[in-house]
Amino acid sequence: MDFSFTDEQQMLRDGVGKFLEKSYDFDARQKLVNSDAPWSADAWQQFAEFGLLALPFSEEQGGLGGSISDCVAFAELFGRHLVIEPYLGSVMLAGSALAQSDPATAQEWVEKIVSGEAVVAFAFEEGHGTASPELVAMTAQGGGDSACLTGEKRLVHGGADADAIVVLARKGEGGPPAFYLVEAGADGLDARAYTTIDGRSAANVSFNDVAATELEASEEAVEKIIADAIIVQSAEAVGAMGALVAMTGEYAHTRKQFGVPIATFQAVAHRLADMKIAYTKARATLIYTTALAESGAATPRDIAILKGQVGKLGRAVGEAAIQTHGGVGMTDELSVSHYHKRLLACDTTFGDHAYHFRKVGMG
Amino acid sequence: MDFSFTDEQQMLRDGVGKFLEKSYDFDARQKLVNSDAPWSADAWQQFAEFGLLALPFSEEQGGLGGSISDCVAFAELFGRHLVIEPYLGSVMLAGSALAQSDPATAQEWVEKIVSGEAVVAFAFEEGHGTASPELVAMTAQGGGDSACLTGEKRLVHGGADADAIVVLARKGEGGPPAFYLVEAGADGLDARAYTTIDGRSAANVSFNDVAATELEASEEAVEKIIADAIIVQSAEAVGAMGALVAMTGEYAHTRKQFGVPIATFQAVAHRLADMKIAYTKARATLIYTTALAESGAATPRDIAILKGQVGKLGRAVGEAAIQTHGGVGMTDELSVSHYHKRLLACDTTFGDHAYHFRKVGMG
Amino acid sequence: MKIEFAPELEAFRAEVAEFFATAPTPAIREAGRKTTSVFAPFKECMEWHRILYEKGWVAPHWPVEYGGTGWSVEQRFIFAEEYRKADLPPLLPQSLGMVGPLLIDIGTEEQKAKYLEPILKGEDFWAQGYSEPNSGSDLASLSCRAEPDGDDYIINGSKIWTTYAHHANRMFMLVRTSNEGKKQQGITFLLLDRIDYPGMEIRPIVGLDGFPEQCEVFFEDVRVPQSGRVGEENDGWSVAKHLLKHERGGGNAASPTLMRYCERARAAAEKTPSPFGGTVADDAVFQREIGELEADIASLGHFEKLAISGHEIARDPAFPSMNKTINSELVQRASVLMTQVSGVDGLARQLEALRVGSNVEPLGSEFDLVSMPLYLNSRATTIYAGSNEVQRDLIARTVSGS
Amino acid sequence: MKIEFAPELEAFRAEVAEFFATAPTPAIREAGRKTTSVFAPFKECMEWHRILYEKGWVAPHWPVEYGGTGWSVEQRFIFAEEYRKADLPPLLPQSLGMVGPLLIDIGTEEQKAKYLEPILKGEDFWAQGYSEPNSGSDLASLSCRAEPDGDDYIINGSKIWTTYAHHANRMFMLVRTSNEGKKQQGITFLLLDRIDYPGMEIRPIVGLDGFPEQCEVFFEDVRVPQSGRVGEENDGWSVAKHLLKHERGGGNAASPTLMRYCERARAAAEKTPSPFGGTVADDAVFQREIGELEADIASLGHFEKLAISGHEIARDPAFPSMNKTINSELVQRASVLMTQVSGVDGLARQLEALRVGSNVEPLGSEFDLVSMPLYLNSRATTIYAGSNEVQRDLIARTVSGS
Repeated sequence: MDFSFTDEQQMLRDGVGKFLEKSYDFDARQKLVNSDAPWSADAWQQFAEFGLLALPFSEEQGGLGGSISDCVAFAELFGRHLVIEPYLGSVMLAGSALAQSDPATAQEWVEKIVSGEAVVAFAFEEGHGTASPELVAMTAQGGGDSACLTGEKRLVHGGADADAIVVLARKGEGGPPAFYLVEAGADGLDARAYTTIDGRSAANVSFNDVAATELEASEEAVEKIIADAIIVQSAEAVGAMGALVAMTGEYAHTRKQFGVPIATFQAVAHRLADMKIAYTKARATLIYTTALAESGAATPRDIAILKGQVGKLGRAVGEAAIQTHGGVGMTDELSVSHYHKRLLACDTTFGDHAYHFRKVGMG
Repeated sequence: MDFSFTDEQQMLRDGVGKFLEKSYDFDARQKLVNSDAPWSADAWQQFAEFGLLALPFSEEQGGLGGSISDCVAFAELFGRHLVIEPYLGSVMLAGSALAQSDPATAQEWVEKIVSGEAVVAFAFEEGHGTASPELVAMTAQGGGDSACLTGEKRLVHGGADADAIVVLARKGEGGPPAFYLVEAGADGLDARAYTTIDGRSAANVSFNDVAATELEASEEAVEKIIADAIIVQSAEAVGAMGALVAMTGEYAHTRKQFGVPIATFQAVAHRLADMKIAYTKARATLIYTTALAESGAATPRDIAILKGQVGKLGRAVGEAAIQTHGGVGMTDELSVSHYHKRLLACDTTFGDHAYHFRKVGMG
Repeated sequence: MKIEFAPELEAFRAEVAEFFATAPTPAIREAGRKTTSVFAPFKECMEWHRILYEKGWVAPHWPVEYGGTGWSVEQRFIFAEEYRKADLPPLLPQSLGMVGPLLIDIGTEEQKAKYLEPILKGEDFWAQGYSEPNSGSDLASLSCRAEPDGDDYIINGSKIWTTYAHHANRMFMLVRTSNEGKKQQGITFLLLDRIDYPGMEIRPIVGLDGFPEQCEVFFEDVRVPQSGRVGEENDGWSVAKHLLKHERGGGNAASPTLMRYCERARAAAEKTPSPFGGTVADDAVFQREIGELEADIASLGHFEKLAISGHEIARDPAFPSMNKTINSELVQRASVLMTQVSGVDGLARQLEALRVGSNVEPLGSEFDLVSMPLYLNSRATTIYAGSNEVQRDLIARTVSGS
Repeated sequence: MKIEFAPELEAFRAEVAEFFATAPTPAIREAGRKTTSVFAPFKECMEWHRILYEKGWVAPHWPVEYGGTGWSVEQRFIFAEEYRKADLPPLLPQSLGMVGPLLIDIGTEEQKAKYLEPILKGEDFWAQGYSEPNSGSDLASLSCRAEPDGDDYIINGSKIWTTYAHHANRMFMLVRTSNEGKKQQGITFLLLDRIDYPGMEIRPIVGLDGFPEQCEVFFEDVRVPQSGRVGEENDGWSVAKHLLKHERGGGNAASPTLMRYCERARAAAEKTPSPFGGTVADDAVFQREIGELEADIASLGHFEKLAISGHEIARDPAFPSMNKTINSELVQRASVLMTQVSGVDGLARQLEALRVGSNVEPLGSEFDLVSMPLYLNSRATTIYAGSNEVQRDLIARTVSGS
């Protein structure tokens, strides 16, 4: 049993971390968020060079055959730096959906994703949020390479800028959830773009009789792809939590009120303690669940526990960080609230903690 | 609009308060709880002399025509002194059930209750607790003075020692809830006596074809009697909360650790603040709901809010009091834990806070 | 102990409801629905202020002789309830709720004559200059300095978290006039007739919700007349404490606003499918949670009503702090519930659609448009006006046990 | 990062389960089911201790050379899980979990030779004499005094919250041997061979649950040999801190016990009608609550497994305090849930029915018999072994941010 990152993973972390420290500090990130660009093409290129875009794909597909713990290793750093690039959507979700499908088109897209040539969005959420694949209502007509989609998907990261979109929809009325590929610019496709509270480019995408290609996928494959994405998203959230704990601790030791650092007030100290406890619990569950998934032993209950815990604890850490920072924690200028908004977004997508806890309780 | 106690009510409070200070201090109370007596006949006699046993009954019935706020006025003191006598069961519940019924037998029992000659128990709760009259399952066969009861009632305060028991049961299969009078020693009646965690004598009472007299009661009357009892029980709980806030504040200012009173530790100070907030909220809701009830305007939602708030906040105050007292708060010797156990009992009977909050939420 | 429900109250409720149904302009209504803070959009809010002034209803909590309404507790509650049901923008508290009542209590006759009427009429809007970058919870450590110079003071320093200073035309503030003795001594309370004195600079601060609600105000050799002083020089701390009583005690009850948030959440929940089947409104867990929240809001309402009626509860020295603590934490809880109902539809940043008069359609419903900004903005409620940590310190001091 | 699930683990699980199904006597089983504290009923607990000793399984967390089992992390967890599933009484921690590991770490060879085997065999039971009436959270202020006298110490003073002192035959304690310097200096750690030295008096304290679990121990000119000292004179504080690491870090994982509470609550909920229809087990609100609790217990389990596997998490200086805080608060939450399922059936005080070997039938189910005493007793978990306030102070000190 080993719960530590391997030397290779540690090297990857060091490399990605150094790049982000240098080129993706908070000011640069904010400039990017407030620019017209949906994300940084430079950063994306750099991710490609680190091999991140190839990581989860098999070597036959031009990938590196990486494991889920490889992804977790650097995703924590993505969270620490509030990275806005659509890694989860393009690589973990759309990429994995394409990679496990037979059609030649799908394989071509995988190659483009791996090389960084194309970004593919992933359309999953419907109104108010879609907690799990079994709740997807959008239904495809037809199949194979002449499928047809009608309906709306929300919160599609990169949905207005991607080169293609992989859509999760039901295979005919009452059918199982399956993946469909739609190319950008397809007739009947309409994306309303916006920026999310956590700084990502997203779109609500409406489909009006849009031509699509069905991707082969078993129900298990769909579950597995979503589960892996939840693990990687959780790693991002845990990375953001760690950053908040550190910066809040530092602030509390620097900021003086009543002539002393506020960390000397027990109410503040105990809040710091609770933040550390929350972060430690979330990280322990992230690491253990990653190891389980790596061994092929993670159950839906394990994933629900991870998603629920990270969602709840992340929110709590964010709120505590803002309260401890006081007024400056309420500003757009400081990074604190941006971390909190990222944590809120992580909690809310793929079902919030209330949903997942209840699933755990249903046994 | 007046939310203060009248001069008369204040006088009653003073009188009852002085008596309890003198004759019902914690040591005396513990001696009583640990004795074979189910309650103090002396105290009961004294309650009769104060007019408490006659208070809620009309003057035609030998009562004092008191109002619900009269009862609340002294019930807070019952809570402050952890009184174990079955006032709620015998006077507020059984007594009121008898008082609104026509049969001559019922009126005779009212007179005996008023004079202190008899104590009548009230049997309501069934397995695991019965949150409201609509959930009563026990069903009476027949009616009038030849009704017949079979089943079990739990947590009947004074159930093994009372001179009679008023039972809430359904009027035939699927019928509305109604009251039935059973005399002590009736054939088929069996009481298993015990002491509750909060020091009261109670019994689980089984009925095996027991002869009973049906008491006239509309469904509204049943609801009203339970609602009034909930208000008076809430007053007891609020009285207990007030006592805990005061004694915990005093302890925190006296007890020293690390060379200073523990009240100087912000974690302790903030807990004291939260206790006071909880107590103040509970008391505001008690007083307002009492005034509403006095005006005949209290709805089931108002009662549910009171019961839920007092239950939840009482528990929180009790737990905070124990934590602040530390080890000594865990002992049987100090009163702190006894207050907490009374608050737990108040929360648990007639539906706990979780039940009532959900009722509020159901709208 | 009794509540008298006079029959004319229902007539009063009808009168109020009728007025609220007819008097506000569409823009005022839109501003009300799009209020995601205790501070409503400025322009429409002041428009509405002036309409209420014309009606005579702008300051129910002021004494009648100064323009109050002389309503009973029930009337004030009915007014507040109907106000919230109509989703109208809450009036800004700085002038009506803070400096106005303060001047009524301890202003000079001259100050009253000069300032009260423009406040009522909505001609003036006052900013509050208290906090400084290094004096937040520890307000008494403030260092923005005023040096006497003839009949004037010369002010140097800065203020922060000055809400809507960029909209204000006047400002009340605390300045340091002496460094001797305890830090609470040596503070002076000043009224500034203008907010554009030479040497003053106002910089809005963008908040985490994307809106510039707060400001920094910088003073460089700003000359203001000493006649603007309230109370004695170096006695401003007791003036500020007096004012804080109004700020924390609240001239207006907060529970109707909170109950309205619950109503809006319930209405939205009725249109939202639950992942467990049916609508969220029918879901047992939602009912359990909103029921607990509503019960707690009801308790705040009881507390407020007792206080307004003159019950001893309002004379507890901890009353203002308890009121502030309960209220602020309930706002946060209510807004969390609202964002839960909105789900992913709350994750879009929609600054333009939120602007009053915008022709951008919201992405989800109007409810989804406001829930997240309200949640984000409400994180401030436990920080401002004396953080809840400071409030709990104050409350604890009143629990002596003997 | 990988978990190896060796096939032989299932065989190990079967072996453990088989042993637990056959080895305990009926009284031991009953004691396990009736355990409402971290401290199981003494007599049956020690009986079971001796059976486990015979099997060689009494101290899985001890080094093999001292009688440990040498199991892997997974084996230890499987052992703990099966142990709890069989509802067996937990072994008492004072000897096996505290003084034993301490002596293994820093005892003299003589002390190890003398004390370790009787602990393993269950012949000795050690009481822990730390707290004093005026030294609770502030343990270092203790004043129970030991004066050197020839080869002995003469002890005067008292100890409190000495769990099961009335069952113990030996005792380890902290005494003050000097008043010079900081209060942490001048403390000495002593082993007492007997608990019935002349001048010692033990008085049980009845707890809020009605049971005498704790004791006061009084010392009047009690003469004990200096050879019982662990470490140097006046250096007992560092010895105690070393031991606290074992107490708080926990040789044994707590999560299987907590998960078992949930299982018992679920089983009881299946038999309990909900006021909203169906059983409590099927109720959405119950599922929401137990789901959250189980998820949190799962996180504790992950934390424990990482720690046992040697992950860096266990080297965090805040680890013991975090472990204690998380564990104690989860015990309390689990017990609250249990009492909610029991409802009014938890309100009867049933001391006699709870006694092992009692022939009094419980009033409700056996679950209802234990839920309330467990809840009441668990209020102590956030107080003892360093209150959670003290733990949070310690944790906060490790959050420096840089």
